[in-house]
Amino acid sequence: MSLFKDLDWKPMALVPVLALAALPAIGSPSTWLTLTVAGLAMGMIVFIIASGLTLVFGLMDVLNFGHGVFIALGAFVATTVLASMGSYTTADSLWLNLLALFPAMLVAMAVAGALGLVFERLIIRPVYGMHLKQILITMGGMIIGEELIKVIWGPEQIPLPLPEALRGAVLMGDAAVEKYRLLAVLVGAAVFAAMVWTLNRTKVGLLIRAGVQDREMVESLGYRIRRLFVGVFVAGSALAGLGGVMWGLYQQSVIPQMGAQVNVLIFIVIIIGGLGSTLGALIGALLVGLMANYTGFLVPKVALFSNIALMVAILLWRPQGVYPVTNR
Amino acid sequence: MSNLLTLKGVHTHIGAYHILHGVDLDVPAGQLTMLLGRNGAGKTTTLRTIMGLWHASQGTVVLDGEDITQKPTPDIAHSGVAYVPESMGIFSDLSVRENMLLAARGARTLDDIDTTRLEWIFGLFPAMKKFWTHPAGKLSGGQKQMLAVSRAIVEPRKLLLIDEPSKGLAPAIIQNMIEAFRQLKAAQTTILLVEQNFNFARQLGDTVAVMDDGRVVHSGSMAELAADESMQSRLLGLSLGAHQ
Amino acid sequence: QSNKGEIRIAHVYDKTGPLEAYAKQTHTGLMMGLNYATGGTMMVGGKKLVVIEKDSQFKPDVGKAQLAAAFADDKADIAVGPTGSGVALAMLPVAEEYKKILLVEPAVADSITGDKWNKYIFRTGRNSSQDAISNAVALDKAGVNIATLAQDYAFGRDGVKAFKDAVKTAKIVHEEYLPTSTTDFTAGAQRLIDKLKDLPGRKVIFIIWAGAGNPFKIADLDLKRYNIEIATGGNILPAMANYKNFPGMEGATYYYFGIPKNPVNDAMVAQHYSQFKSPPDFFTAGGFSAAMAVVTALKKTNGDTKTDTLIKTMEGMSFETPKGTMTFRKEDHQAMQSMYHFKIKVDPAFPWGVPELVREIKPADMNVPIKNKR
Amino acid sequence: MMLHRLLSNDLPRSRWLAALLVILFLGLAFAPFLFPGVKALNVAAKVLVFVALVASFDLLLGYTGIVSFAHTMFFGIGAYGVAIALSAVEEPSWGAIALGVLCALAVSLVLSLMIGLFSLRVRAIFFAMITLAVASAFLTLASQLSDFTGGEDGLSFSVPELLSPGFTLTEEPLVTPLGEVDLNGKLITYYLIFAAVTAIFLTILRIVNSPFGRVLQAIRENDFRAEALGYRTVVYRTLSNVLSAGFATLAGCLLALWLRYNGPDTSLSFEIMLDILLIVVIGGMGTLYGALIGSVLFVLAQSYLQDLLRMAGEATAGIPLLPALLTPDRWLLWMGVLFVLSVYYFPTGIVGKLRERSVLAKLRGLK
Amino acid sequence: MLETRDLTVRFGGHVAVNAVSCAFEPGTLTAIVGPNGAGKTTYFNLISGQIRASAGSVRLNGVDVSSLGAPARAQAGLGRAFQLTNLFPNLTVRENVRLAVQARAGAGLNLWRIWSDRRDLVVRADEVLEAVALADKGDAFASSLPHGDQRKLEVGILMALEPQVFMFDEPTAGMSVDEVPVILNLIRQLKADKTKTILLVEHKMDVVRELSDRIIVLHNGELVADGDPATVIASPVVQQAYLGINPEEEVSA
Ligand SMILES: Nc1ncnc2c1ncn2[C@@H]1O[C@H](COP(=O)(O)OP(=O)(O)OP(=O)(O)O)[C@@H](O)[C@H]1O
Ligand SMILES: Nc1ncnc2c1ncn2[C@@H]1O[C@H](COP(=O)(O)OP(=O)(O)OP(=O)(O)O)[C@@H](O)[C@H]1O
Ligand SMILES: [Mg+2]
Ligand SMILES: [Mg+2]
Repeated sequence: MSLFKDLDWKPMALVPVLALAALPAIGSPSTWLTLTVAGLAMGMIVFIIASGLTLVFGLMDVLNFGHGVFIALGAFVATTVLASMGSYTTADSLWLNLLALFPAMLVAMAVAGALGLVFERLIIRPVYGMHLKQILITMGGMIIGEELIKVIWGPEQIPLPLPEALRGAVLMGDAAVEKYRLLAVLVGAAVFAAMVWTLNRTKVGLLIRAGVQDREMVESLGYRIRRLFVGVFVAGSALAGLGGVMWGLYQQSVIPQMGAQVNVLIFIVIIIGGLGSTLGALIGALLVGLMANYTGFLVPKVALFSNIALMVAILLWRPQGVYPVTNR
Repeated sequence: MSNLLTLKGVHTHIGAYHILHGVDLDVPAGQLTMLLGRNGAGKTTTLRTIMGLWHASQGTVVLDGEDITQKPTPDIAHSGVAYVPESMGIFSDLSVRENMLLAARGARTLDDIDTTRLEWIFGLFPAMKKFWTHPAGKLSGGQKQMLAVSRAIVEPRKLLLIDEPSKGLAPAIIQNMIEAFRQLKAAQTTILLVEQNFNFARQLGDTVAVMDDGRVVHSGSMAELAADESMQSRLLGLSLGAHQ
Repeated sequence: QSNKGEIRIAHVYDKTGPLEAYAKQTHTGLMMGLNYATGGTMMVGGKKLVVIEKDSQFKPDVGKAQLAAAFADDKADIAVGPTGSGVALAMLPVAEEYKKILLVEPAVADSITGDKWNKYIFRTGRNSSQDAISNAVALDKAGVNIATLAQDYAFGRDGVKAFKDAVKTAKIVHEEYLPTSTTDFTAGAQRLIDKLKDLPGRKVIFIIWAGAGNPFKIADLDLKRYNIEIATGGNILPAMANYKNFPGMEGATYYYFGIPKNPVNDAMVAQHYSQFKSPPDFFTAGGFSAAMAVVTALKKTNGDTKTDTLIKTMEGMSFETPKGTMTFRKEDHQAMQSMYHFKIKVDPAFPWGVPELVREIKPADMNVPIKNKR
Repeated sequence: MMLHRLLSNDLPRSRWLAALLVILFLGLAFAPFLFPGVKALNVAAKVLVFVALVASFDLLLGYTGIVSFAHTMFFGIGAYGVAIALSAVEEPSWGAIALGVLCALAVSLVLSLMIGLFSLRVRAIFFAMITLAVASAFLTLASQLSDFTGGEDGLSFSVPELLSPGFTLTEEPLVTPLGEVDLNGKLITYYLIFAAVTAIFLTILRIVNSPFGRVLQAIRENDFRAEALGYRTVVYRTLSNVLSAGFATLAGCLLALWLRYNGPDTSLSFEIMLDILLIVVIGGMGTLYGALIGSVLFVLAQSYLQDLLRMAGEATAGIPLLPALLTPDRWLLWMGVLFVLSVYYFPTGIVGKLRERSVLAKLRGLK
Repeated sequence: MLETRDLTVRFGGHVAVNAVSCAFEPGTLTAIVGPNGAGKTTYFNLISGQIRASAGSVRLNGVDVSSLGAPARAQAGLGRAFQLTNLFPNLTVRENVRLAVQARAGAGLNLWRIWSDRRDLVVRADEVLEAVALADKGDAFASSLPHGDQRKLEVGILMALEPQVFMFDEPTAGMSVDEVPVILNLIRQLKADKTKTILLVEHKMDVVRELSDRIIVLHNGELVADGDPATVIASPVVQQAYLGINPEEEVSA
């Protein structure tokens, strides 16, 4: 996935183009600014929850419909961790808040990753390369996971209040931007950087793609592809866990179904991105975020279909997504 | 001289089918051994069994004094074996360059690949240089074959298992490849070569083993077989003069 | 076909699926209620009360099948439930087919006691109109500009419509409908702000929202700048955690355990604490009320479960509930009941914003339209 | 021979399988009398509808190798067709039903054509995702057009006299040793559905065993090569897409007739899509008999799992954790487990398994 | 008769086939030789419509078929076997051939006839299997065949298609020496009835020498030699660029 070499700028242009196109339609610059910044930030959050799937679905070619479970799990773990840190989250000091937030994120990632390990072994391993069965078995996994969450945390919604210092908004002139979204942007950028680095500066990306095409050959070349796949899957799950925390905090409450609710959304993002391209996924996520806000402001009815319309439009333009990684 | 690789009474099953019925095979170190035989004789299966891609249900495969019968494929590769499958196993989504990079296990990035060796390969197979950044899937049949072989020799290995490298190659390239194998042999590389093209085989082989119906039915020196027309026709059905 | 010595009550409710949490409360309430109403004997007129649980899984077709099975196979005499309005609406015709009473609790859609109603349908739960009207009463003051924010489907639109019909003096300046799946409320919020910010006087955004998504996020856009307030009805306790951020927020609720002062409620709260170490919630009260209705009726008929007799008895019947006295209105069998105008107070003792009673809105104070034709 | 023709020479090819099929067929044919009771009849009817639905999907998935998530959409169109038609008219009439069915078929035809043409442009996996998107869009649409479709709440409606529960052939229910069966409209509806499903099933069976069916398989295996042989894969793919959509629509109509209700998640939900997929896998892909067996197993499991769990729960009461998992409330958990296990243990589906056994038996026989 | 006029295709900057004009008479077998990557397979792809030409045209019996897609051209009588074996892996060997027979019979769009009623197709399929010496393997899955047999099946499918123009792309590659004659005999028979146009890509010079009535040489996508076997093989371009008296030649391109 040559990102910076033979750089293909068109898709990247999409985001600013969309934003600028919306400006005249919306009129008031301050409103436009609010919507745009919020949309981009939302895009970043979406990117975080989708990032895990770019690895698992995009590169490993595993149609993991169970991805949502790791998101939900992450969020629920966060509720428990943050609850145990009471004072830190309620204190009105950004540092204390973050001090509570980071452990929560780490634990969530760890737990989700651990579950990923089990999931890969029990659910995924028998069905590598078999899309249909992947859909079914991962859906099965999804249901099981969701139900187990109900067994552990109960079926009802659990509040996940934002730490004090992250509530409310900062004003840019007449435009308001939620503080939390700014944090989301930072986290998202970090995730993006980390992924781009590992996939382009190491052989990992290549190996996964090769392994998907011809596992036997990769092993014959002397790589323990199985181990690699496990590793990547765990990483993907951990990222989903992180995404869950971000999402839960954004919603300020978590329910067992939250994973299932975002599933379709993130699949759309990955498809737009071109199955496995990190940059593609980012662009997809940002577009989704912006579209939702613009249509939501201009013609709320259409907002319902904005994502799907977006995906279809993109696929008509580039039938394999904006940055096709493989010609799968 | 000692044998680098030894198969003793190897039986292999594929699903319900019993394919190899006790293969005994010696591959002398530093030599080039030809594995000949009709279609369906079991040559490919033998190579796959050595590589650990099928596991022998009986018998032993010993590499350099170490029993590798039940070892997983990557470990076998790590103990210095390179494999060129019959179907070439090209990663068609990846560029030629990326294919080579993966084959060069030691290299983290292209810069780590021994350039002189790379130049040597380019000398043998100019097309590799020409299409260095192309998607490997787009290569021509012969070029794919070249890439498959190039991958196996991009780094020095103890043992090369090569399944029908000459198929689809133009005579000129076949000559280069023969030359290449000679040089590798000179560098103490042991080679086990499956081949249908007898002319090719004749020029290269030191020792030869002929398979039929999942067994090795003859093994000896190439010279001997090359000399004896009747033996050829008996073992390989090499009848029509057209093919000498 | 009568089961001698037994009275079978089928509780058909969405005990699995998205509404699981609500449904569980209802069932707890129902059982407590039966227990309380029969003084722990579970006997009425010498007959034993037997409760048959059926799971409608929040699926209308399943609900239909389950209710039919309950009546035909399990020979239930009367049915209670379900949780979701869609399910309830699908179940109504079944009651008619089998000529048995379905006591709807807590499904809220107006049409249940409206145009989809048939004479076998009663409802102890409040309907959308009651919700909306009570909220209207709570907010309806001169010089107030109200914008509504609701989900873009039947439930939301019904609610807003009822609300509008009930508002007399205040001005409804804008109705905002967002997809049920909305996660990012920025766009909606902007539209609301643009509509409200330049208006004079008090500005309120009235939220009618059920299920996923957190509409209160609009407050994160710092509405105070334009001194815009937020108002909404009551909800289950976990959902009211959000209310903590809105001290002083006003609205009307169906039930909060701290509000009604009557022996039945005291009994329920005490019982619930001793059983679950937690206060009863929204739907617990509902289930309890349903139980009270059933038992009161059966006592009157003294155990006779003939449907016609029951209908005759229940029409116009009054019965005690945790929310005080309810009365099944003759015309549409909707239970008339009190609602509570509240104001949110933050109390560190509770993880949720505590609704303090401003005033009890008596049935008399609300004229709830009759929407069925009989 | 007659039978051979009916089954288009596509015989079970396994004694066990044959026996099983006969049992199931007879079981369904006499369900109302073998298993009296409303619930049982509902289950049986649901099985029938699913047989038709799954068979139609297998034509697409198992034989053509197209993964589409839009199948429930056509199922829903059928159901809504009948539902809307019947709730529009004052007096439910057969004419209304016919009209509903025809309109539904027309809509499905157009949509499936359009979707079919998509399969030219994008790769399999993208096609799957697009259909997923389209389906969910359609779902939203259905719940948005509430004054037309009844929105989330759906439509309850009544059916022609002959089919309605009110209509009874005899005053007294027929008393059989197994229990009472009332001979009413429900029963008639059941047999109507039974007949329709049988017809649909045999038709599809014939199609997959026609030369056309063979080409579909070829395309599934290697479309590039099929093209090189002179088969226009586009035409075949689209046609198979349209056909399966059509049959799904019919199945939908039957569902609506039976339930006398239809709503978004009754006929359109993604859940049903998954059920279909699972049934295909349990039964065995590319074998229509799998549709029959799978449907029976799955629908039974789905309908009686909770009762089973209730018993299990009571049995294991006392043991720590178990009751928490074995309550009827957690039945979905066990559905999930069923998903996983069936993929584990039926890689080739039940039909595949049974056929393997008989093949191996033959091999042994040869030795 | 088959004819290509200025047939050209570019992939990005790279011209794989460059303005090749050539006519092929029925009853003759033309061998196409050239270094790896010369454009032989691509030339076939262009004729049989697997890829569209950037310029130039393909004419069959005077009719321009350039606008047609692969299926139409196959129906028009342009048949080809593939260099890299390309079968229906999970169907039996017999099924593989039967599909070709059926395509020939044009029965594909029949939805109602029971497949197995078409005895004629079955019989024909078995004849073909007989011809390519796979009769005993009819019920094996194509994927389970050893490489050589897969090559035979590849040829068999083409035979079953009975096209007017046969394009063989290295039919004997990887086929064991004693099997080769089977295929060669098949091709000889095709030559024998004088109506078929046969194109053969082959690297085994002995085979080429023996079978071909005419040889054309492609090099870097261009037609560089055309004539009777003896002279062409003797020509310097073949001697150098192809037989590799001096391999460096290829790099210069
Ligand atoms: N996946 C498989 N399933 C069943 N049988 C197989 C499979 N692979 C190979 N065989 C059988 O094993 C036998 C040996 O096959 P193998 O490929 O080793 O022969 P080979 O000597 O390599 O032939 P060739 O020279 O044509 O490559 C053949 O009879 C073949 O049918
Ligand atoms: N789809 C494609 N995209 C890009 N380049 C291609 C494509 N197909 C072929 N090529 C290039 O065109 C050239 C000709 O390929 P072709 O397969 O025709 O060679 P060939 O003569 O068949 O060689 P061989 O004897 O090895 O089969 C090769 O260099 C190949 O890399
Ligand atoms: Mg082989
Ligand atoms: Mg070629």
